[in-house]
Amino acid sequence: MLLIPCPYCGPREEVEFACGGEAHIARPANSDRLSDAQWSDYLFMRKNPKGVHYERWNHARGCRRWFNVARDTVTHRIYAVYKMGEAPPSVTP
Amino acid sequence: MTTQPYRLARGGRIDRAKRLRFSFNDRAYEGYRGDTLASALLANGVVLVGRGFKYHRPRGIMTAGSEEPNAIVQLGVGDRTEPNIRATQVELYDGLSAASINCWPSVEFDLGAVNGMMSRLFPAGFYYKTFMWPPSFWMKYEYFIRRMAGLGKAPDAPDPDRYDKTFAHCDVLVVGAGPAGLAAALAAGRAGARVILADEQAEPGGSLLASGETINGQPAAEWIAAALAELASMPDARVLARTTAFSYGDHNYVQMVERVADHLPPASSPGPRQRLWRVRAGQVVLAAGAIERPLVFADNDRPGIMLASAAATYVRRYAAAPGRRVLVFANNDGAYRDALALLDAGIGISAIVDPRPDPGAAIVAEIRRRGIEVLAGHVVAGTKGHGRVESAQVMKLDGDKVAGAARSIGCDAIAMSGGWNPTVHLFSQSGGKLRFDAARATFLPGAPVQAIRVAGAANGATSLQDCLREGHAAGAASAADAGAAGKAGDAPQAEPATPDEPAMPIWIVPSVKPVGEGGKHFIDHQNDVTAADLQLAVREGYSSVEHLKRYTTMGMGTDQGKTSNVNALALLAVTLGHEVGAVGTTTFRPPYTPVTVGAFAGHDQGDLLDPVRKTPLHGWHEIMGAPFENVGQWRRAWYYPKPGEDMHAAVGREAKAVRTGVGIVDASTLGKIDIQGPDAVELLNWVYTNAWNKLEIGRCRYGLMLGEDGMVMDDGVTTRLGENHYLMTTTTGNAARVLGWLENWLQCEWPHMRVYCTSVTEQWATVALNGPLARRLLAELTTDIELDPAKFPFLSFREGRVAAIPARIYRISFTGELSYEINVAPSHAVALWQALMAAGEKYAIVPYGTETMHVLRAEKGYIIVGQETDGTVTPHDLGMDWIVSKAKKDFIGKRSLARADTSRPDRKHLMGLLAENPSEVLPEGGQVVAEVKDRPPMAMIGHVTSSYFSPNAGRSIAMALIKNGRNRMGETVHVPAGERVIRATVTEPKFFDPEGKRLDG
Amino acid sequence: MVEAYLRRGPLAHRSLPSRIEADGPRKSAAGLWLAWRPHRAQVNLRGDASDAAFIGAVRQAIGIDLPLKANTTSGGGDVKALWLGPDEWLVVARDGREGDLAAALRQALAGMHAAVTDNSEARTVIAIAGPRARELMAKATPLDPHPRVFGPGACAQTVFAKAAAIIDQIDDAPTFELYVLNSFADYLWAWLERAGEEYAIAVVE
Amino acid sequence: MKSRYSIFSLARNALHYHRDWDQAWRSPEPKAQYDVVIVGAGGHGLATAYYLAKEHGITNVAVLEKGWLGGGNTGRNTTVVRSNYLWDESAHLYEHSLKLWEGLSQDLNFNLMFSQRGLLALAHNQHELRELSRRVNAIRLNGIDSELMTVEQVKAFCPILDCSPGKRHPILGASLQRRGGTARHDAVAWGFARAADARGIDIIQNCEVTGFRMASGRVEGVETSRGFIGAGKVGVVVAGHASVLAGMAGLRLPIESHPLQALVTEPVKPVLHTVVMSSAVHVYVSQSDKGELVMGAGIDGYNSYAQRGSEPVVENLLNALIELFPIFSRLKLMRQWGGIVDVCPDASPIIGKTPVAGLYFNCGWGTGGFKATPGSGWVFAHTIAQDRPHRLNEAFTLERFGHGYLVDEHGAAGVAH
Repeated sequence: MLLIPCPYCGPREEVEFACGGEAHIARPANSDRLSDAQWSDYLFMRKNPKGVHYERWNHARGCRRWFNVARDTVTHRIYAVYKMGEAPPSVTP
Repeated sequence: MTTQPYRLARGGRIDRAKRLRFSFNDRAYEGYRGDTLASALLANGVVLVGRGFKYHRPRGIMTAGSEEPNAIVQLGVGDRTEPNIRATQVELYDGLSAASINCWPSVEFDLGAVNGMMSRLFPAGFYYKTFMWPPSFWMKYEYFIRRMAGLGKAPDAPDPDRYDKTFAHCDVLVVGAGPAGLAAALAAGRAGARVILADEQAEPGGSLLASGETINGQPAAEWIAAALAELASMPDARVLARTTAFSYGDHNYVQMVERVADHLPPASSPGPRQRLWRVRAGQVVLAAGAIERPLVFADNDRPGIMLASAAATYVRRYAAAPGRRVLVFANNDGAYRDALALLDAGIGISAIVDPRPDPGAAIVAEIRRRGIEVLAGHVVAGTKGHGRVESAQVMKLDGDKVAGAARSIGCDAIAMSGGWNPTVHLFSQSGGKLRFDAARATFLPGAPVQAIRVAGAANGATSLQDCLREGHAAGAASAADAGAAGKAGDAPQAEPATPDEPAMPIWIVPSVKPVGEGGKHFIDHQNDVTAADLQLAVREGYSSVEHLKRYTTMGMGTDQGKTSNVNALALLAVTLGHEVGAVGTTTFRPPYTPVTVGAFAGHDQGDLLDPVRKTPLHGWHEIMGAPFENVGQWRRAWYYPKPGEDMHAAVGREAKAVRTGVGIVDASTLGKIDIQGPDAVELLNWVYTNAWNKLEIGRCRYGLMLGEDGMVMDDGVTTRLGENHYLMTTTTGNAARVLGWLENWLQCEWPHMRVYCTSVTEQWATVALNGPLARRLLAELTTDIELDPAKFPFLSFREGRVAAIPARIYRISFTGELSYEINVAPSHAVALWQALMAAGEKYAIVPYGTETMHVLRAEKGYIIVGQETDGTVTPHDLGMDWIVSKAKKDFIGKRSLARADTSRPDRKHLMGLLAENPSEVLPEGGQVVAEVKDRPPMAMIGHVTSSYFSPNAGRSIAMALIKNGRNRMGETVHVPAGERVIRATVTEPKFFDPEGKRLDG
Repeated sequence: MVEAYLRRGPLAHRSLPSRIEADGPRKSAAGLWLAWRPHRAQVNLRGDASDAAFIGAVRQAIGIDLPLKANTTSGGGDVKALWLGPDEWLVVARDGREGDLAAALRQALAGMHAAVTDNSEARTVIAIAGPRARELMAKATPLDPHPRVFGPGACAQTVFAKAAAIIDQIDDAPTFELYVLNSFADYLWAWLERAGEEYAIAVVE
Repeated sequence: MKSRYSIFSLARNALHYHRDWDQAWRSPEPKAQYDVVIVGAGGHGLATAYYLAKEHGITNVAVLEKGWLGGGNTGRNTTVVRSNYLWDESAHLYEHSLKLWEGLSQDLNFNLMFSQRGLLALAHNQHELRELSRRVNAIRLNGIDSELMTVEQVKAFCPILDCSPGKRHPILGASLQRRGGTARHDAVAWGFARAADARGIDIIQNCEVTGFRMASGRVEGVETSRGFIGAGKVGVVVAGHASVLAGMAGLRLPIESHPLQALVTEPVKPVLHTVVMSSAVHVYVSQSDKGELVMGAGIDGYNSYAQRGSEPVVENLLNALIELFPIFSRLKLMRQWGGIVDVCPDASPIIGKTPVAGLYFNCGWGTGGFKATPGSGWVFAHTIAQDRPHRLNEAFTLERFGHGYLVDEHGAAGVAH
């Protein structure tokens, strides 16, 4: 089980959280001018990296805040957590 | 009652004053407190305890610990029976009963042994090569194969015992309470760290429990006692015996199982039988010791053949003699010390066979001095014996062959040692890689990737002094890393020992005939995998470690190959001509030893498996004898049968009453979200398909919520309570999901919006009055609310008192009738309900449940999200374009509605279906076909989403999603139901009061 | 009038008063004390913690400073505030105070972007105390109840058995108060009795 | 030509102490150029190669494997085979696969221990009952066997299931596919490997693909840890790594990789004679021929390539097991592991062409890949050989995520995606 350092509450067990998948996917403005393919890129296409993954987590059973995590998808090591709106830190495994 | 012929006159940690009666294979025996089942059996001279898995050869006790591959028994009887228990780990208690498994009719005479005679037909993987003809016969072959396999039996009744689960947190978790573990725990504890020390055995001490050595000048046993006393005096040190750390997960999350009551007679203790410990450890010290390696020689599986350290353990710790004339076969000095232990206990040593040409350590000389013959440069090339080893064929070792004449040496036990394998399982699970150490001829932990240190024998240490030193250092360093500032004190001191001479790796001991053609060289004793099987697998190309393991099933038994894996890896390397270690290792998968399923469930079983959510009116529904329906975690009253009524009758009565008089329903489970802030309306405009700017204070509006994929996700009514204040309702099942959805967008996408959302689902109990008489009833109980439709119109809300209870009343309707949804404090819900029932008596008020609610809404063609929709349905499909704003530039899901497929005009549309025979109710989930064929396949054009008999329409009604449905209006379609086909007509999905005239009563 | 009606909390059907009477003599021998505190004023408050005006207005309205440190409480006399999130608090007081507390807050915060929501009826309070209280807590929640980590003045929202709870340690007896949603209360009470059985439970006032 | 396996060859070889068995497959050095290179020697990849040779006469084929063949999800799954899918597109694809299963041991001359002991899918509430009947009706009308069962029939069919009404999640009914069952997962990889090898296909293990060589929008071969290997066409079928390989080709996929955990108990004598799944309490379980209960549940919630999941998933799985089978409480968990499943938004696979000419992807099988092994290989071989999808897989394109014609099989997946 992961131990996830909530930027507000500190380290808490994974069972308190919900994973929201890839982070930093901005909802396109003027979606009406996008092609079906461009729209599906936002809707469905994901980086799904083997290595450092910038992802969103929600402290659902705790403070209910969403935040970002930089986590290695191979080792599950968590390199950084940072609040919504903050820029992703560059991490080197 | 036999005596204990092999019990030594003195010594051991058993309590001879506590005699315990037990039975094995229906024969009565006696042992002592402190015995394991294995030691008690040995003391009673019982060496034949089981049969091999495949060839059903006689098997005895091979080890004294959790690595035991052979002595697997069925423990206990009835609902408390347990299959596949290792006799070496079962603590004896009075009345214990156990039996051999995998043999019939008896362990002495086992018909399965016929397999042994035909063994040449059953090489590794034989079943992949046959049982294919005739094609249809596999299931028949399989039936017999399944019966042959399977070891023990499952209980045939539910488990009467309780299990417990707990989380635990510590700075330093020490796994293993041998010398290294105790030293580590002491060091960490003294430094002030929160320590948990866990050991799988009945008492801490590990190898020291069978050791004659001294520490800090004290005999080992006394030092253990002192160490435990000191740990007990620490406020934050916890020592757990009978506790196996079995899995090592991410971020130092270690699972352990404590056998709380397994050492006691069944049902003799009130507490749980086992406890699952889920430990989040800052640092871990792995001091799990090492497991001795068997030697792979011909017929190395006869009862009486055991590990040398096990023989010494039985003698020293349990005062049980493994035999009277023991032959020792070993490639290292340690086994000589074990031999000495046997000699000191008065047990005869018939010889020591050592493949090393010239073992010269002091211990060897001492053995010789005691008059024991040491056959250097020799090996055991085979064994003989029936039900127990009777002699060993000893031959001279000449390179990788044996030479000269075989000398038969009589013995009733063989103590073997091929060296040691550090117990690195948890280290490997933690992600650490293993490295092969040629000097020690074994795998050692490499660089750790988590906060773990390995100490003592688990780290390859051989001397007691090294174990103590490494343990102390690891404990001290772990405490420091965990932030404990105190002093760790000095490392315990053992008396200095002269270092051992190197062992001589010998991975397969030659015999006269080539491997596989004479006796059997067993590697995995439990799965009956031999050296010949491994060589065959390699010949056939299954030469990667995992292929080898899977093809031969090597290491896949209940012992998970603790005694066999390294021998197999080495033999694989040798066979391929590689360096040992070059072929890698198989992965060590959790659990370290098997763990009872019940322990994982803990208290979360039966009625506590999942929370049952109850409304404030639950008790009232129960009293009325209403059956309940599971809706998510909620229990909702389904219908209220009168005496003699079935569901159909009750629902018919309830549904009629609502449309002719007044009905009352508990709608408290609806999700309710309080939304406040200047941008609340903007939020609503984004998450709903319709526009919200013009909603006046005090008015309500229905909304449809889409996923970003354009598919309907939820629906509900939202009310404007104040300038910047709204109350959103959601479907029962989606309450949490919708709040999460709003927060997701607010926090991640639109942080600029000034909106706060708070769940108030349980702040309000909801009681809905429905029916033409609803107003008259309500009027009797409220004085401060004008109920005149002109003053209190449909889709509006008022605050006031009902039966003197503060209430919010919403004029929204899920039935199409005049309806008031009365919201009050849950603690007042029963009072309100009873007041309404009392006052409603003269109007023949009828309580109704979810089934009637569904019928009534279906009569009106109202959808239920999750029933009419399934994640593939758009508002257009539902015929609800009217609620999709064309004006709004964007909202969640808008763009997806414009995709090529989503905007097709001929998608599946929600339609009504009327069966030709009005009394025939279409099956819900029935598939709709345009043209019937005499047999499948038939092209399906949709399915029935809802279907009921409508008491108010006086006929059956149904809703269905039908391909291009709106262009099939009036068409006849067919719904195959089992053997019959029901004809039905496509209509509008409205079956009662289509003009909606009844809303105002 | 409302008071004329009997108010029923979610555990009313368990007739705990008679349990309390029966368990009385065994209390000292019991390892765990469970208590039900049915009704309590609970006002959910949202606002900008970094806005001094907001903090000041709240102080003026309810007489205490909101806890700004995560997972801590403030106050504790008649009124107490529990940190629920960086912009969310639960203001609690004895049953009946919800009306005036909410009103005072709304008035003080008028014109500010803040939200005051009376949620007093949504949750009920179960108290766990006694020598084995921490062991029971450890069974139910992944939080570390050790005094070095959690103590009086600490609060947290977390998983509790298979439900959720707001935990407030009110003294170092220790006594833990659990705020649980009414609909889960019956399940949680049953769970606590089952999991705590091995320590011997006494139901107390 | 290899010697055939049979009881006679077994007896014959026994006389010579099994010294003369030939290799199940060769370990050849890679050639410089192949007509087709298949990336990934799991069941799907090996099946693709086998059917390329058998159905399309294309034998100048290499199957490249990073590790050991069958070492991915093929060797890590819970071996369930069934075709009870809701939508026509999936039903036809999985049923085609099931039909291939039914003759596969003989076709490959390798006993896959394909055991059609039936698959029971339980319903625990009114909603699930409705969905179950919808599914069963659809499956039957597609000409596939499926039955709706009352709780009494369930009890009779699987007596050790606790069907008592008072339970937290009472069993209200079930669907049964009698032709469903299990197969020996390793044998599937080995059988296809041996049969493909016999038809001249090179299986190259320990050969990791590190990139694609492309020119003017067409694939020319693959860079590997053993050098460049030229190929006219490249078929990628690497469950658990599809996104990684797609990235090398400059493609994006609608896939996220999650852990899927599985476990077995200690072996016991036969007690469970069918496969049982329940999506409400999240478990599917069968008993292997060795006697172990083999089970799995839903995926973990986060992306991972670690072949390892979180412990609570297993706890919940075992809670569910006891809820269904109270007599299993005293059995013991013996071994647990994880696989990496590539999950598509609609829980259906992607099998077809890519924007790169000559490059084909077969991926996104989520938790359901094993049962599809022969069918997947069969249609993928056709797609590669003909350079266009077969009717059976034309709906499973990458483009569907653009126009929105998804095949939403979340229900059929049986476990939470």
